[in-house]
Amino acid sequence: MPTDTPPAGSAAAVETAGDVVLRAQGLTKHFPLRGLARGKAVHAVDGVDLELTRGSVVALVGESGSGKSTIAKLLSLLIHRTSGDIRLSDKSVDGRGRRAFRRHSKRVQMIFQDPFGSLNPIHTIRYTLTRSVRIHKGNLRGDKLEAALEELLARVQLTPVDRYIDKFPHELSGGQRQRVAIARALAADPDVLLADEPISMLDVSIRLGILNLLKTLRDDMHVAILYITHDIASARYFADRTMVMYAGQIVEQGPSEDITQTPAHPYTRLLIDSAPDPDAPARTERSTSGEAPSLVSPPPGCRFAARCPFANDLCRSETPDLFNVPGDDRAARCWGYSDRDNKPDVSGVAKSVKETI
Amino acid sequence: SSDSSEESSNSPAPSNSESASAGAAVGTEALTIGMPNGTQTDNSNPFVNTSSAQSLGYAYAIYEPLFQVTDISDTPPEPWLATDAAWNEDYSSVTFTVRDGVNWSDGTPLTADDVAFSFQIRKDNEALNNTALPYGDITVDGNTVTVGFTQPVFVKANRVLNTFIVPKHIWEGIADPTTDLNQDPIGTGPYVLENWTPEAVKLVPNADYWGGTPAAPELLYTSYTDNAAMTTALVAGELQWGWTNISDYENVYIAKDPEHNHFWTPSGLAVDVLYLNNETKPFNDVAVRQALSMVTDRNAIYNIGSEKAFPEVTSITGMPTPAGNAFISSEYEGKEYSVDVEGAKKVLTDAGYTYEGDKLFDKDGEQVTFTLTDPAGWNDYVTTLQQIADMASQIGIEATVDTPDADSWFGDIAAGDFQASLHWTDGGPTPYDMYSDIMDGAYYLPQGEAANWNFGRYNNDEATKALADFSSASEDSVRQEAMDIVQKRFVEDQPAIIVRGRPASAEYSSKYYTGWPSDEDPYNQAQPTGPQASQILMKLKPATD
Amino acid sequence: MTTVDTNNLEPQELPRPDAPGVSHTKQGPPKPKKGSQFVFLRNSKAITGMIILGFFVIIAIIGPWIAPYDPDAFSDQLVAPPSWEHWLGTTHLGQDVLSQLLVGTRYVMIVGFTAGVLATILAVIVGVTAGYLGGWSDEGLSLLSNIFLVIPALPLLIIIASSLDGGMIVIAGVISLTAWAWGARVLRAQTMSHRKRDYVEASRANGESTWRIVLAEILPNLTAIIASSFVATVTFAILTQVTLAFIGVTSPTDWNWGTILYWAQGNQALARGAWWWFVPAGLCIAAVGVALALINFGIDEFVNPRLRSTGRYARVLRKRGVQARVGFTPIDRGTTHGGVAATPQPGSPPGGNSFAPEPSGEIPASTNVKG
Amino acid sequence: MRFFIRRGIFYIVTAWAAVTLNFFLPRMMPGDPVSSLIIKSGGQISPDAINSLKVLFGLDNGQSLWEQYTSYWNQLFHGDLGLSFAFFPTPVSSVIQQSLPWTVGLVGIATILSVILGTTVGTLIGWRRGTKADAVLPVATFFSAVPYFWFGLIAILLFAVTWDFFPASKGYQPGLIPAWNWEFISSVLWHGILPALTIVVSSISGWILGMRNMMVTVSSEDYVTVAQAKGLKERRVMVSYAARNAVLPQISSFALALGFIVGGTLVMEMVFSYPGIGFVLYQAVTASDYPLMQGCFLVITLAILVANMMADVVYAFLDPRTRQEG
Amino acid sequence: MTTTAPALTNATLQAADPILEIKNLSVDYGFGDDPTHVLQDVSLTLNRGEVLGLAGESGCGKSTLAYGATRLLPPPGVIRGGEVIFTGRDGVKTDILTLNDKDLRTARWRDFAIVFQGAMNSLNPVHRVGTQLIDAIKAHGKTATKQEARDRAAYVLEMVGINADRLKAYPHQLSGGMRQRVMIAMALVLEPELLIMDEPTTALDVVMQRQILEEITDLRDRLGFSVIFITHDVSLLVEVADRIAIMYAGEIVEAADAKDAYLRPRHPYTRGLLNSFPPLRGPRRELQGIPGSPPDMAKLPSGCRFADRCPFVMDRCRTEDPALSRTALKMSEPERLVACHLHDGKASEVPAELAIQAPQK
Ligand SMILES: Nc1ncnc2c1ncn2[C@@H]1O[C@H](COP(=O)(O)OP(=O)(O)OP(=O)(O)O)[C@@H](O)[C@H]1O
Ligand SMILES: Nc1ncnc2c1ncn2[C@@H]1O[C@H](COP(=O)(O)OP(=O)(O)OP(=O)(O)O)[C@@H](O)[C@H]1O
Ligand SMILES: [Mg+2]
Ligand SMILES: [Mg+2]
Repeated sequence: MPTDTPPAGSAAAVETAGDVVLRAQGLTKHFPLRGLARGKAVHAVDGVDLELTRGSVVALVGESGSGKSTIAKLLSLLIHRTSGDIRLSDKSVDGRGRRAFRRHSKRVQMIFQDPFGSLNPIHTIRYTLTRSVRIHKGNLRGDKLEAALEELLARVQLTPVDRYIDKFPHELSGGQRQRVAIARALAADPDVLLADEPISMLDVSIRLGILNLLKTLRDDMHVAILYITHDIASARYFADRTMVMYAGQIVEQGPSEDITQTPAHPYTRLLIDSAPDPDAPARTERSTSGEAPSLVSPPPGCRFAARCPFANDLCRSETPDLFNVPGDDRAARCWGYSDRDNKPDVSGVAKSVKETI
Repeated sequence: SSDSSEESSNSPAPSNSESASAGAAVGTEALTIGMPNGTQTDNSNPFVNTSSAQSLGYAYAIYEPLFQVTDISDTPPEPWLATDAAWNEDYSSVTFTVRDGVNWSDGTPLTADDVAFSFQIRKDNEALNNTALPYGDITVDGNTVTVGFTQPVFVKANRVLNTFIVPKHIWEGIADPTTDLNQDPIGTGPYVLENWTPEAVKLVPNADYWGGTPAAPELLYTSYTDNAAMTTALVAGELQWGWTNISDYENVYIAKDPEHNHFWTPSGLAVDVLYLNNETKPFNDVAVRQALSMVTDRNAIYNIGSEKAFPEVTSITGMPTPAGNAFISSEYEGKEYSVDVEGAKKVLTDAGYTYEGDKLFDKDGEQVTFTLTDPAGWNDYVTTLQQIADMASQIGIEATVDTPDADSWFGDIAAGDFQASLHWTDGGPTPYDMYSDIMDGAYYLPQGEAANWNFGRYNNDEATKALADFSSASEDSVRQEAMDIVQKRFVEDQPAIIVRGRPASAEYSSKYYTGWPSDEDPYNQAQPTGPQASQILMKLKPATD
Repeated sequence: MTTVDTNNLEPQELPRPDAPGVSHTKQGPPKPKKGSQFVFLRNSKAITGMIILGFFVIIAIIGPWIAPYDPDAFSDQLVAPPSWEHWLGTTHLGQDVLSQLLVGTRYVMIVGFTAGVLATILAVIVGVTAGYLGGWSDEGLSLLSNIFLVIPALPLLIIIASSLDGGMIVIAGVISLTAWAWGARVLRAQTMSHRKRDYVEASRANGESTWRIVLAEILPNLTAIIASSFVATVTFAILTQVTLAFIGVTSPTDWNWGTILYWAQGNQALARGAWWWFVPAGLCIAAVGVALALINFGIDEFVNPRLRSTGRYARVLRKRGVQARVGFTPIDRGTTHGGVAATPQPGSPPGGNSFAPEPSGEIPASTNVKG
Repeated sequence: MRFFIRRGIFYIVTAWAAVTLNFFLPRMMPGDPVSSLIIKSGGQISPDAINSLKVLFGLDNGQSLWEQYTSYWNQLFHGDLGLSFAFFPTPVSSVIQQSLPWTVGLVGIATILSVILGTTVGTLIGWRRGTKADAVLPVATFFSAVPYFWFGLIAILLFAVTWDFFPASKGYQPGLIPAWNWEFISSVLWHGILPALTIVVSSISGWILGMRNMMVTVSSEDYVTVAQAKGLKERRVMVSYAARNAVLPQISSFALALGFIVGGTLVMEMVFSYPGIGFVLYQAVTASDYPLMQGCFLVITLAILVANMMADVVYAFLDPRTRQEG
Repeated sequence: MTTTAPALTNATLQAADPILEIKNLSVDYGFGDDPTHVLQDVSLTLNRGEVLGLAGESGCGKSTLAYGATRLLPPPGVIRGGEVIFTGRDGVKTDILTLNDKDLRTARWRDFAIVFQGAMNSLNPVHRVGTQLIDAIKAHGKTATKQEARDRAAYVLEMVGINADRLKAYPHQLSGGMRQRVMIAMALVLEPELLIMDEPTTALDVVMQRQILEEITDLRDRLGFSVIFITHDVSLLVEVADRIAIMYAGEIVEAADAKDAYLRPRHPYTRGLLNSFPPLRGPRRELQGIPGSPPDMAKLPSGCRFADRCPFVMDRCRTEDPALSRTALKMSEPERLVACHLHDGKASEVPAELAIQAPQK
C-alpha cells in the first residue's frame, strides 16, 4: 500500500491556483475483448498526457466513443489503467487497496453525465450527502452534520436547504439533481473535479446554470476541473484549455479560444464546421463523410487519415506525434505541423476557418 | 390343525380330479387381475419379489407348488405337483412323490430331477432362498425326492410344501438365476405367458395342462399406481380380482354391485401387533402394558382403524379366531377382551402410579407419556395408532403419534429405538410364528442391534423355551403344552398388544366366474399373488347367470 | 441458459434513457414515497390479494383458538356431511374437517413463509453476490444455481424430506433449498444491470465500500424483484408442502391442508362422495394461491409501469367505450375539458390560440370538414 | 468459438456436478433397498428374506462409497446403468426405456399444447389489453393455484367416474399390445386426453401471463409504434413485430419446461396411473433403488441440459443480437 | 372529405397552401380521473414544401404534438379534442382524427411518415433492415412483385448513402448514424407528402448530425415533401427550418420565420433559450440562461406558464393565460405570432430586448 501520499488536507493547503494537481502521462487503456475476438482489445485510450491545474478548467472534446469517459474513469481510479502513470500532487497513484482508493477519491471526485442515473432513486438527498460527508469528513453527527449539509447545498445554490434536503431525486428537476451530484462531490473538498458531460442530459435552459456553478467553484475554490463534452461551443465558453480527442488519442490541445477560432487539426476543424451555428453563412460544400476507425485494430498512421481531406501517404503509414503549432502552448497530432519533407499541406485548415469568421 | 405329519402327507388329492373335470366348462370373458403395485417391468423371474411375475402374481399361474397349503382353515395340504409328502419324525427331512403325467409348457415332462433341482437352486443361491430354509441334502430316487434340513422345520413345513417348481432343463442353463429376466417363462401351470406389456400381462391357458382346462380363456394382469386408482378400477368393474385396501369397502365397493362384488378376509394366524418396548419407560413396567391393553378397544379399531376389513381379535390370548380356536389354551378359552378403564386405572394405581388431575404419573413422579410410531403413508396403521393414543388418554397417559419415513422407522424398530409401534407378524399353520415374532427370546438382541423379530425386546426364558419346544416337538401334546405356556406368558406379561387379525384379504367379482374361496368354501386365501393362484384359477367356473 | 436468461430479465423498470424529461412525470421510474418501499401494494389487485392473504394469516394465528373442536378428537359421526354441528362435515374418524382446516392453516402459512424467507435470503445472497462480483465468483455461483435448477425438485424434496424426518421448519428448509435457484438467477441479472448503472459507479467513485454499495445502494432497488420472488417462492412452497403431505412424505399427523387431503384421499373421500372432506382444503389452497398471484400481479405492475397503466385504466376505458391501443390513440371528446369546446363544431372559430400565418386583422378562416 | 467452448465446459461441469449429486444424495438417505422392499411388501416378504435379498442386490460385498462412485462412473462410460433394485433384476436402462416415451409423449404434447395455447392467448390479451378478454387471466390463475393432484382427482371423479367420458387411468386399454395400429393408437390418444387436458389447464396460466406481460412491454416499444405508423395490417404488427419479439423470453422458459418434461409430472402419473418415468422415479425413491434413481436423474439432467442447449441455439436463431458474440 | 371554399380573403395572396392544419388539439396523459393535460387547444399549420421547426425543452410536448396529430401516441395518451386536417396533393382534405382504422392505415406512411425519436428503438431488432423496409412497401401494395419492392428498398437506402447490401443487415449490425439513416430511408420509401422527424439527430455526434441534416435538406429539395422537424436545439433549427414554432410547457409561445426568431425573439422564453447557447464564433460573452426550471405538466400554474421564470413578469401574467396572437409590432411582421402579454399593448411598451426591429430591406 502506498503510504507516501501526504494527507489530502495539507496538500490542499499548500497548493494554490496554477499548481498542477493531477497529471497523467502516457495514459493507456485497452479493454480486452471477449468472445471470438479474444486476445484483441479495444484501444479506448492510447498514450494520453494531461495536466490539471488548480483553478482552471480543461475541456476534453471529441466524438462519441473517442475515449473521453474512459479517461475520467481512469483518473478517478474507477478502472485500472493498462499503462502510463497518474500522479496526484506528483505522487503516483494506483488506488489498489481500499484505503488508497478512498484517499484518492477524497481529492479527485467525479460528476456523471446523467443526473437521473447517478443518484440512487431510493435515497433522499440527505442520505446521499450524509454518506459523502461521513466518508470524507469523519463520522459527523447532529448539528455538525446539519451544518455541513447546509453548507454543501448552499455552495451549489440549492437554497433554502429545507426545500431540498428531504426530497427524493425524482422530486427534483434535472438541474437540481445535477447540483446535488456536484454537492456530493464537493463534500470531499476535492482538488480535482472530473465532470463527465455534466450538462448533456439537461434541458437547454438549465445547462448554463450548471456551467456557471462550476465556474464559480473554479474561481472561488480553485478546483481543477476536467470538463468532458462533445459540445465544443460550451468548451469555448467554459474552459481555459481544450483538448480534442479522436479515436483514443489527443489530436489537438491548446487554449480554448485559439482552438475554436483557429483549429489546427483537420478533425478539430471538422468538429467546428459541423456544429450548428445560426450565425454562419450557409455552407455549400458537403462535409467529409466516414466514420471513426476501429479501436480494436487501429489502422497504421494517423487515425484520422481515412476521413482527412489533406491526408497523404505519410499520414496513412506513420503515426504522428503531437507537434507544436504556432501559437501559445498549442499542439496538434498532425504531420502537417512536423518538419518532415513529405508532410501534407494543411494550410487549408486554418484558411477555411478564417474565411468563415 | 395339528395334524400329524403322516396324516397330512398321506392325504390323497381329492379335489384335483374334480377341478380337472370342472375345467371342461370354459368361459368367454377374460379375467382381469390387478394389484396396486405401480410400475411393472418385463421381468418374469419367479424367484425375486421385485419381478412383475411376483408383484402381479402371474408367476403362480405359471409355476406351481408341490402342495397347496393354507393357513386360514384346517383344510389339509392339497397335493399338487407332488402326490405325497412324507416327513420324518422331527421334521428335518421330507420325501416327495412327484406327480406323473405333468408336462412343462414346452412339452418336456416334469421329473423328480426338476423337483430336486428346484430345491437345489435355492440351496445353492442364498439370494433365492427367501424362505430362509436350512437346506441339507437333496436326493432323488425314482420319482421321489428327499429334501433334508439341517434343523427341524416343523413350523416352516408349509413353506416347504409350498415350494414352486421350475424346469431344470431351462434353469440349469441360466448362468445367474438371480438376474435372469426369464421373459419366456416355462412352467407347469394352467396358464402360459402370451405377451407382456407395461400396462397388462396377458396369459392364456396352457393347452397341455395336467389338471384340465381352466375356465378363464384369458388372464389380464395389470397394475395401478395406488390404492385409489385401483379402487376406481374395481368399482368400475374393470377389475375382477385383486387386493387393495378399500376404505369403507361396503359402500364404496360392495354396494356398487352387491351381487357380484366380494371382499373376503379370512382370518389366518397372522396379527397386527402393537410392539411395546419392554426395556424402556413406560413399557418396562408390566402394569402399564396391562393397563394399555385393557383400555384398547379392539372393537373400535375394527370399526374405524381397520374399517371392518380386518377381523377383530377377541380372545385375550390375541389369537385370531376361528383360525386359532384349536390352539387356545383351555385356561383362556372363552375369555375375551373387554375395555375396562377403571380396572386399568386400578392396575396402575396398585402398581404405584398416581393421578394428578387426569394425568398419570409414575413412581418417579414423571408424567407417563409415550410415542406411537409408524411410517407416514400407512393410513390404516396411523389411524389405529391415533385411536390407541385416544384410548391411552383415558387412563391419563399422554400418547402422541409420530410418523417418520418408512426407512427410518424400519431401522428404529429393528434397533429397538421406539416406544410403541404397530407391526405385523408372520402367519403360519400354527400360532407359533405369531407368538415367536412377538416374544421369542431367540430373536432377542440388545437395543441398538437390528433384530429381525421381537422388536419389543421381551426376554423370558420360559417363553423362549416353550417356543423352541413347540417348533421341535414331534408330538401334538407336547406342542399344546408349550403353546399353553406361551399363551400364559403372553397374557400375563402382555409383552405387546395384539390389536387385530391380519388376514390375506382380496376383492373378487363373481360376475363372470364363480368358485372363489369364500366363507362357505374356505379352501385357501384369495389373494392372486400367492401359490394358491393356480388352485383358485382351476376352481373357477363361468358364472351361470 | 444464461444468454437466454439475461434477455428475459432485462430490467423493465428503467426510465426510458432517451427521454430524460419524462422521469419527473408520472411515467417515471418507481417513485418511492418516504417511508414506504411498498407502494406496489396500493395496486387494487395487490390489495385484493393482501386482503385474502391477510384473512388466512389471521386464521393461521387464531385458527387453533376458534376451531370448534380438537382436530384430532374423534366423534361418533363418521364421514358425516356438513351439518350445524360440523360445518364442513367429519372425517372417517369423526374428526371435524373445519377444525382441521382452521388448525392446519398455521402450518401451511409457517412453512410457506419460512420457506419463502429462507429461499429468498439464499437467492439474494447468491444472486446479488454473483451479479455484483462478476468473474469467477459469478461463474461458480451461477453454476451452483443452475445445478439446483437442473435437479428435479420434487424427487429431491422427497429424498431429503424423507431422510430428515421433519417438523415444519425442516420441511420449509428443504423446500427453500430447491426453490432459491430461480430467484437467484433473476436477482443476478437484475444486480448486473444495476451494477452498471451510474449511481453505483457514482457511490464507488465517492469512496463507498463494496458491501455498503451492495446493501445500501443496490439491494433496496431490488425490493420489488425480491418481493416478487418471495411471493413466488411462497406459492411454490405452499403447493409443494401440500403435495408432499398429500403423497405422504411429511407427517400426516401434523395438521395442514395437505394432510387433510392426504387422509381424504387415503380414505377415498371422493369415491365415498365425501366432497366436504376433499374440496374445502383444495379451495383454501387455491384461494391463497390466487391471493399470492394477485399480489405478484401488483408487483409486476409496479416494476413494469407499462403493465400498470393497463390494469389501472381498463375499467374506466371500458366504461367510456374507448380502447387503449398502440398506434391508434383513442379519441375521447369527453367533457372533462372545462370551458373549452373539445369538439370543434363545423364553422366554429378555432380558439384564439391558433398558429397559422394569417392575414392581419381578419376573422380567422374556418374550414368545414365532413367526417 | 470460445463462446461455445465456454458453454460446453459449463454444460459438462453442470452435468458432472448433477450426476455426482445424484449419486450421493440417494445414499445419504436412511434405509436401504432391502428394508424398503420388506417394508413395502408389508408382511408379504418375511424378514427372514433379508439375507437372501442382500445377496441378491449385491449389497453384501462392503464396497466403500468411493469405490461405488468410481465404479458408477466406470459403468456410466460403458453405457451401463446397472440393475434396478425395485424391479430386480430388470436393467435400469430398460425400466427407463419403457417409461420414458410415455412421459415424453404425453407431458411433451401437453406442454407444447400449453405453450402454444398460452402464448397465443397471451398474445391476444396482451395486444388487446384492457378488454374483456382479460378475464381469462384470473380463471387461468385459479387453475394454476390449486394443487395439481386435487384438480386431477376431481377431474377423474367428474369426467371418468361420474360421467364416463374418459378412462380414469392407464396409458392405454390393458390387453392391447403396443403396435402401430389404429386400435392401439386410438386407445393411447383416448387415455391421454384427460391427463393432457389437466396438465394444460393447470399450467397454461404461466404461459399466458408471461406472454401477456411481454406483449404489453413490447407493445410500447417504438418499433411497434413505427410498424403501426407504417400502416401495416394489425395482424402483421401483432404477430411479426410485437409477438415475434415478446416470445423470446418464452423460449427460455419453454426450454426449462421441456427439460422438466422428462422428469415427468410425478403427480399426474400417480393420479392417472400413467406409465411414465416420474412415477418410476418416485418408486425408486421409496424403494431406495439407487441405480434406478441415478438412472432417472441422469436422464432428467441430460434432458434439461440438452433442452437448454437447444434453447441457446434456438434463441440465437430467433434473436440476431445474441448471434453477435458467437 | 371535401372542402368548402376557404374563407381566406387576402390569405390567398400569401400563397398559403397548408398541408397539415392542427386545430385546437388537446391531449391528455392518463385515462383516469386526474389526467395530465399536456396539450390544450394547440393549433399549428404546416405549409406545403416547408420545413417547420418545433423547438422547446425536454418535456414541453413536442413529441406529444407530433404523435397526437398522427394518432400514434402510446397509452395512456388520449386525444381529447381538436382536428388535424391533412390536405393531399389532390386537394382533398381529411381529418386524421376522424378516420377509421382502415383509412388511417392506408393514409399512414403513404401520406405522412414519421422518423421517431431514437432510431435505436425504432427498428425491430429481430428483423433484417430490408424486411422492415419492404414491409412498408407491401403494406400499401405499392409494388407488384417482391423484386420491385426490394429494388425500391435498395434505392431508398442508397439515396441516404447506405450501400444496398445492408438490406441484409440486422439493426444491431449498423452504427447509430446508419440506423438513423435507415429510418429516414424507410420514411421516404413511399414518397410521402409529409415527414415528421422527432429529434432525428440528438443521439448522434455533431459530425454525423451535420451529415444527416444535409441529407435531409437535399432530399427535401429533390422530393419536395414537407417536414416537421422537432428538436430542442434552436441553433440547429435556425439552420434547417424555414419556420420555427417554440413550445413551452405544452403551448406554442412563439412562431416565426426561422431567421426572424433567431435574430429578433419576441417572447422572453425564446430570448432566454437563444441566450442559453454559447456561441462558437464571435465575441465570448457571459450567458445567463433561464433561471428556474420548467413547470410540472401535471400541476401547471394558472396564467402564463413562463411567468415564474420570466424577467419581465407582470401581475396579469400570473392570472391570465396569454393567447397566441400577433406581436405588438403587428404591421411590420404580419406572420409572427407570440403568446405574451407584453405584446398585447403598444409596441413601445415592449422591452427593448424583445422589440428589436428588422433592418429595412
Ligand atoms: N468496459 C468496457 N469494455 C470494453 N470496451 C469499453 C468499455 N468501456 C468503454 N469501452 C470502449 O472504449 C471506447 C471509449 O469509450 P468512452 O466511453 O470512453 O467514450 P466517450 O468518448 O466517453 O464516448 P461518449 O461521448 O459516447 O460518452 C469505446 O469504443 C467503448 O466502446
Ligand atoms: N405516459 C405519460 N404519462 C404522463 N405524462 C406523460 C407521459 N408521456 C409523456 N408525458 C408528459 O407529457 C409531456 C410532453 O412529453 P413529450 O414527450 O411530448 O415531450 P418532448 O417535448 O417531446 O420532450 P423530449 O424533448 O424529451 O422528447 C411531458 O411533460 C411528459 O412528462
Ligand atoms: Mg462518455
Ligand atoms: Mg420528444
